[in-house]
Amino acid sequence: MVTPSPSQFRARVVDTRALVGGYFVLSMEGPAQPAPLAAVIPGQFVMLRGEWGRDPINPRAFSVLDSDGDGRFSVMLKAYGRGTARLCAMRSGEPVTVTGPLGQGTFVSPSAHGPTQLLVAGGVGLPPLHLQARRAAAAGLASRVELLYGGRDRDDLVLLTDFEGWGVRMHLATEDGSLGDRGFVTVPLQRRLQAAADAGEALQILACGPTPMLRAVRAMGLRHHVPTFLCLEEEMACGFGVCLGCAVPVYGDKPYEYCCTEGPVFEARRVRWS
Amino acid sequence: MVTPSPSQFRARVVDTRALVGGYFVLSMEGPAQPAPLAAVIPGQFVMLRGEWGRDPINPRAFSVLDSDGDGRFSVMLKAYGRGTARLCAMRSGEPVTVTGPLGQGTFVSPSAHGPTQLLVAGGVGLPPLHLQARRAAAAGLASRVELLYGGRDRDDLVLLTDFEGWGVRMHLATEDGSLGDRGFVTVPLQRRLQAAADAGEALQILACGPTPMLRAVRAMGLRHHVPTFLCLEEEMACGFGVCLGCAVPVYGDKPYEYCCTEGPVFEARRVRWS
Amino acid sequence: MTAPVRSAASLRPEQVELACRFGSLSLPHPIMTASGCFAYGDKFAPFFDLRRIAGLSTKGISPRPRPGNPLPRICETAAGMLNSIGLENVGAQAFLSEKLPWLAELGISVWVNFFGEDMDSYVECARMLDAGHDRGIDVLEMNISCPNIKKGGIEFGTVPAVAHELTKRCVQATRIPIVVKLSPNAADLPAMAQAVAEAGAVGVSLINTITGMAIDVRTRQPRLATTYGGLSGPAIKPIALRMIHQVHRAMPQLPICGMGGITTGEDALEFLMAGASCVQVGTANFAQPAIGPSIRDELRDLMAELGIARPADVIGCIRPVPPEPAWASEAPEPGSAS
Amino acid sequence: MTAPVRSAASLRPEQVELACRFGSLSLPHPIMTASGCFAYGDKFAPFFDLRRIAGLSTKGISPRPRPGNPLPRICETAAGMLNSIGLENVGAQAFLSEKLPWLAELGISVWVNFFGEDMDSYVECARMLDAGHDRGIDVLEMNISCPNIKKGGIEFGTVPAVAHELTKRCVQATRIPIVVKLSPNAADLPAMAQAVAEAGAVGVSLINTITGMAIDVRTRQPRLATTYGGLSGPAIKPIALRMIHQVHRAMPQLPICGMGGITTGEDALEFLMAGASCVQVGTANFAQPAIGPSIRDELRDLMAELGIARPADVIGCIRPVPPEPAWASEAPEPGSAS
Ligand SMILES: Cc1cc2nc3c(=O)[nH]c(=O)nc-3n(C[C@H](O)[C@H](O)[C@H](O)COP(=O)(O)OP(=O)(O)OC[C@H]3O[C@@H](n4cnc5c(N)ncnc54)[C@H](O)[C@@H]3O)c2cc1C
Ligand SMILES: Cc1cc2nc3c(=O)[nH]c(=O)nc-3n(C[C@H](O)[C@H](O)[C@H](O)COP(=O)(O)OP(=O)(O)OC[C@H]3O[C@@H](n4cnc5c(N)ncnc54)[C@H](O)[C@@H]3O)c2cc1C
Ligand SMILES: Cc1cc2nc3c(=O)[nH]c(=O)nc-3n(C[C@H](O)[C@H](O)[C@H](O)COP(=O)(O)O)c2cc1C
Ligand SMILES: Cc1cc2nc3c(=O)[nH]c(=O)nc-3n(C[C@H](O)[C@H](O)[C@H](O)COP(=O)(O)O)c2cc1C
Ligand code: FES
Ligand code: FES
Repeated sequence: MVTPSPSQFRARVVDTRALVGGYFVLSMEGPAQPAPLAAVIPGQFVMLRGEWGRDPINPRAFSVLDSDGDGRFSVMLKAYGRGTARLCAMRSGEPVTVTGPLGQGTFVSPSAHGPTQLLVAGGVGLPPLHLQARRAAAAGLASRVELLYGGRDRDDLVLLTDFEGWGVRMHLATEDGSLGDRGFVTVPLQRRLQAAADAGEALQILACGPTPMLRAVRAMGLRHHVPTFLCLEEEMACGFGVCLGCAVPVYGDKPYEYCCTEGPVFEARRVRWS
Repeated sequence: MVTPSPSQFRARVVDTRALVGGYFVLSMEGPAQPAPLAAVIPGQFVMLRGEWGRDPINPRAFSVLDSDGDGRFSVMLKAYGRGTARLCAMRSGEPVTVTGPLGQGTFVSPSAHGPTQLLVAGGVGLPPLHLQARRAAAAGLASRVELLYGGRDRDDLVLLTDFEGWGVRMHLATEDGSLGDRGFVTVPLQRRLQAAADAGEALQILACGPTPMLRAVRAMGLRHHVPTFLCLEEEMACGFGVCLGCAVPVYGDKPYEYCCTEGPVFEARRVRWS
Repeated sequence: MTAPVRSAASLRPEQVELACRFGSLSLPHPIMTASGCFAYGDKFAPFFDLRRIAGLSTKGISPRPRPGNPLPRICETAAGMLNSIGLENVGAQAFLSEKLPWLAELGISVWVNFFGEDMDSYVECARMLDAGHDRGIDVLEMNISCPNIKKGGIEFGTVPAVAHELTKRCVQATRIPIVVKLSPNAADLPAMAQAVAEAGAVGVSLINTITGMAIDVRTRQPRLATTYGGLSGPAIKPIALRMIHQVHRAMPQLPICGMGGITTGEDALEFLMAGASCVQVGTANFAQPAIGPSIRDELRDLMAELGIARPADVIGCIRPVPPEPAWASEAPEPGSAS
Repeated sequence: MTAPVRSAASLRPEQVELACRFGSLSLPHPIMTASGCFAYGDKFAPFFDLRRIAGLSTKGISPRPRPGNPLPRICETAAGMLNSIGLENVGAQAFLSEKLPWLAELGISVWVNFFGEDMDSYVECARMLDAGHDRGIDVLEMNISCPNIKKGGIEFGTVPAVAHELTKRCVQATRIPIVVKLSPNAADLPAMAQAVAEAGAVGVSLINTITGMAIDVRTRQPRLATTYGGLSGPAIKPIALRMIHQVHRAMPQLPICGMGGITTGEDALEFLMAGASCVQVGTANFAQPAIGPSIRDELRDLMAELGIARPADVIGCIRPVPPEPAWASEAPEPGSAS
């Protein structure tokens, strides 16, 4: 898939919206014509950095949550360490340096007659799947995607009304049982995979979330012989293929591929995980 | 002079006021009862640091511009390097860590029958002399102090209306001649020293400003046999006498004294400068 | 998006027992303060009750008082600072009479950092400080990385045989246990540690500052009057951890007092896991005089969260990252793969 | 409150002539990009016109392709980062056929960083890359500080005699000038520089990354799969400057390419003043791919402000801080004191 070349540009924070569960949506506005992120594909990401001097030194990667054609775009995040804490504390008007769009391995779009796409999300892994669902809905294919979404408790599941609005079927799970199934997202996933197997329905799994979740989803996909695509996270210094920090162990021609250029989406079978 | 022990406390920015010439007055509010800086003496300083992580690592020293008994105090600064740039960018409500009051060598107060005090100021050296004048005025001794104040141009001379309001006589100088004498502050100082010499008037010089200015003032004070006190700046890591970074070369019992504990005010004659 | 591993067995903070040992020395917890960053302790009394730190290392003491270097003596660098204080100190005699009694009263562990201008004056200093045996000195911390000492200074810190000889003579000169503070400028830290341990040192402190410089491009002069100075602070933490780990792996029985850029309880825990038995906090005291006690509290809370009952349980505990599955040009079949 | 010294003779930016020399090599300005931080150049083409940097050093090339280390390979530290990429590269053959033609077209200075697994494979690599002589390679930058190489790797970088032998053999194997990139883990940098210069190296690059580590206290594992990695970024700048100054003072005629934490034009000027003839920008490229050209512009503007007409005027120019007046227990009389 050929994507536009990445560029580095300055943007300004135009809105910071706190969701429940400690999540934030950070909206930014960069150059409009052309807008570097106008044609962003679900799974693609940006590297963000505020004006915070020499520590931390590197930018941080964030999946694009949404982007319009006029230079406005957003990401969703949670304060985790030094970089995200600073981003969550940003206020409207503050400048951000953005590199993007990054990533060439992205999620394939659903099609009217293709397999149903199960979008399996956890934590800050929601954004690429949220964008996938938004695009599907815009293309009149909301029925071809279903969201499977797990979290610690009901506050850990955000932006549900968006999916509702698009008419996307949802299967929720919380560890404390406060919403949906009690347990991990693998509980509804197992049920859904079983139902499809029983009905002979063709499926695809697209997943993004914490690595332990992705490992479990990968194992289930392999077991059920369902094509599974994982949007991975590796530590990244550059995001555009030069530091070689973001290696993903794979089977195939060579032992590693790069999360930032060849990913972030990888076919589960090819990922060399134990 | 026995001063209260320093403490470290948290304060919040309550006001940031931009003056002309790039100067800022940063007002903060710390604990009120007791207010650590309630009894601050002109020349004393605080070490300030915002929540800016590990770089820069050390706080920065600022002379106290003013302090009331209720925990409110202010400093005056100009964006110079990394620390001051961050402080100038602070907004109301942001937290600051403050250590103070620091410094045991301070300016002596004027007295009704003592020598006239010439307060010689340049740049960000104004605050301790501003506080000295404020205190003198409050004690009904405004006539016992005179301000000699030099800068690059008229915008480089700030808070003049305060001195006017207190009824303190002013001798100004600017390098471009846009206000007062054309030249350095040494121009009105030389004239004033000469006039006093002619009249047999007893003087004292209290000076704070850029080191080149202090060197010139020291030389003139020595030449005219006028007791001269310099409020010095040395790079400080701690501000309370433990890093031994802020050594001031002196004549006397030992080759160095410490700007933060034995100063910041030193008698000019004792300072070992070429 | 890796979810933080929630520890199977978190503890309540009061279940954590922070007491620990440095060789035969017992400490109430692993957090001390470092030489040159804590003066003689008294200047910190306005800020906190000094009994809340496990101990302190004094400013480096020499046989006779020293005035220190010309200025500028310090300058900041990225996440750190350079200093060239010049080992200014009151001298052994004044230390014993004016500083030690107050320190001894505190009841915390007093480590007296010391050095000499040449081998004989090191030995002289150890002998003078021996008077502090039973008067409150727990450890003599011998600083063998004095960039500011002209003659022999480099060899003391970088040549194992010279360090061995120096240590042996100082050990013989005093009844107080000697801990040698190693220089990070040495190429082979384990060899240095072994040399001083075999000479009778009861442990090692590391790391001291790393030689560095900064330049003022406007004056075209170095930012320190001595041109070079010692780099400290968070910037050097990764180097400190590596050196401690190397020494611990080579000599697991040798107690290590670790330091270099510690500012948080998590930093301190990293040092313990790398192999330190206790740690010292240096540069961070300047910005936050009461940081010693807060690092202690943070360490306790973090240990509780991670279910670590005692420091001894994690000293040098790190294990290699588990290997990846072997690479093959074909992915294994689904059933077999995961 | 020291007023910035206003230079007597500021220049207009266009009056500054940035062209400079590294030995016999002419460069349009002193700013290059560093090995391992610029891949093979092509990935930067979307961000800026590569002809705006004076040159680049490629990712380290070995005789045969290498896959690199297991992950995690990088982690951040205070004002810096650790990496253990494992010298992953496409190998000399593929470099010559697939990467070099495109680089040669740019017309900028191409330095090929290279290494081997042992002495013979270093020589083999130099011989293979010799095919790039007259096809666009200006310099072979020999990396002798490979922490990731098992056998002999340490000695190449820290023992002068071994570095001498290695350099001599590689110099004989190729017509392309060799610059040796020294290891900061060596105890005596001037001795290393002298050893490689006498063996025929036309200059030295320094510094490479400094060995460090970081620990994840939650998993109790090192943050890098290889336990140790190389520290780079602003954190190491003071150490880099010191080493460059030491080498320049010892061998003023030996061209030095300086690197280690450069992020601004002022940083670059510090390196020149310490004794570097040109500089390379490494880690900073990750956050800001077009930082090379902006450092060039900042350097030009700063030189103009300070009245520096050419880089050659300031290389190694720093002078000691002037001494203080002698101390005396009595202050001199007013008239005499000044
Ligand atoms: C392709 C991609 C897309 C991402 N999308 C999002 C997103 O949409 N929303 C979001 O909140 N986060 C996202 N992340 C993770 C994000 O980049 C941050 O690394 C993470 O949130 C923690 O950064 P920090 O500075 O707060 O943590 P720190 O504690 O400062 O992190 C220290 C180091 O660890 C790295 N790191 C820490 N945690 C992770 C992690 N879980 N994954 C990878 N690196 C980590 C950081 O990059 C940094 O180098 C994404 C990462 C990648 C690679
Ligand atoms: C007793 C005392 C009182 C002071 N009062 C004031 C004041 O009222 N208002 C004000 O604006 N500034 C004052 N300063 C200077 C102030 O502390 C800052 O150091 C200076 O403004 C530059 O800091 P920076 O972080 O912006 O510069 P940086 O470029 O980050 O400074 C780098 C290093 O140099 C030191 N430094 C830089 N310039 C100076 C200088 N001129 N004097 C001393 N150290 C310097 C810094 O402390 C730091 O360690 C005072 C300093 C001292 C010692
Ligand atoms: C200003 C200053 C003075 C120091 N003086 C000494 C000293 O006298 N003796 C010594 O062994 N170490 C001295 N050190 C080194 C520290 O004790 C410590 O080893 C080093 O700074 C690393 O720790 P840190 O990064 O926490 O500061 C000094 C450090 C600083 C910053
Ligand atoms: C990710 C990474 C990879 C590197 N790979 C190499 C390499 O292959 N060969 C080499 O000589 N230096 C390599 N280096 C070292 C840099 O070229 C440079 O010497 C060092 O990082 C210091 O400069 P900096 O602080 O500007 O990054 C690498 C550095 C980094 C950060
Ligand atoms: S993040 Fe640098 S290569 Fe992928
Ligand atoms: S600033 Fe630390 S002793 Fe004065």
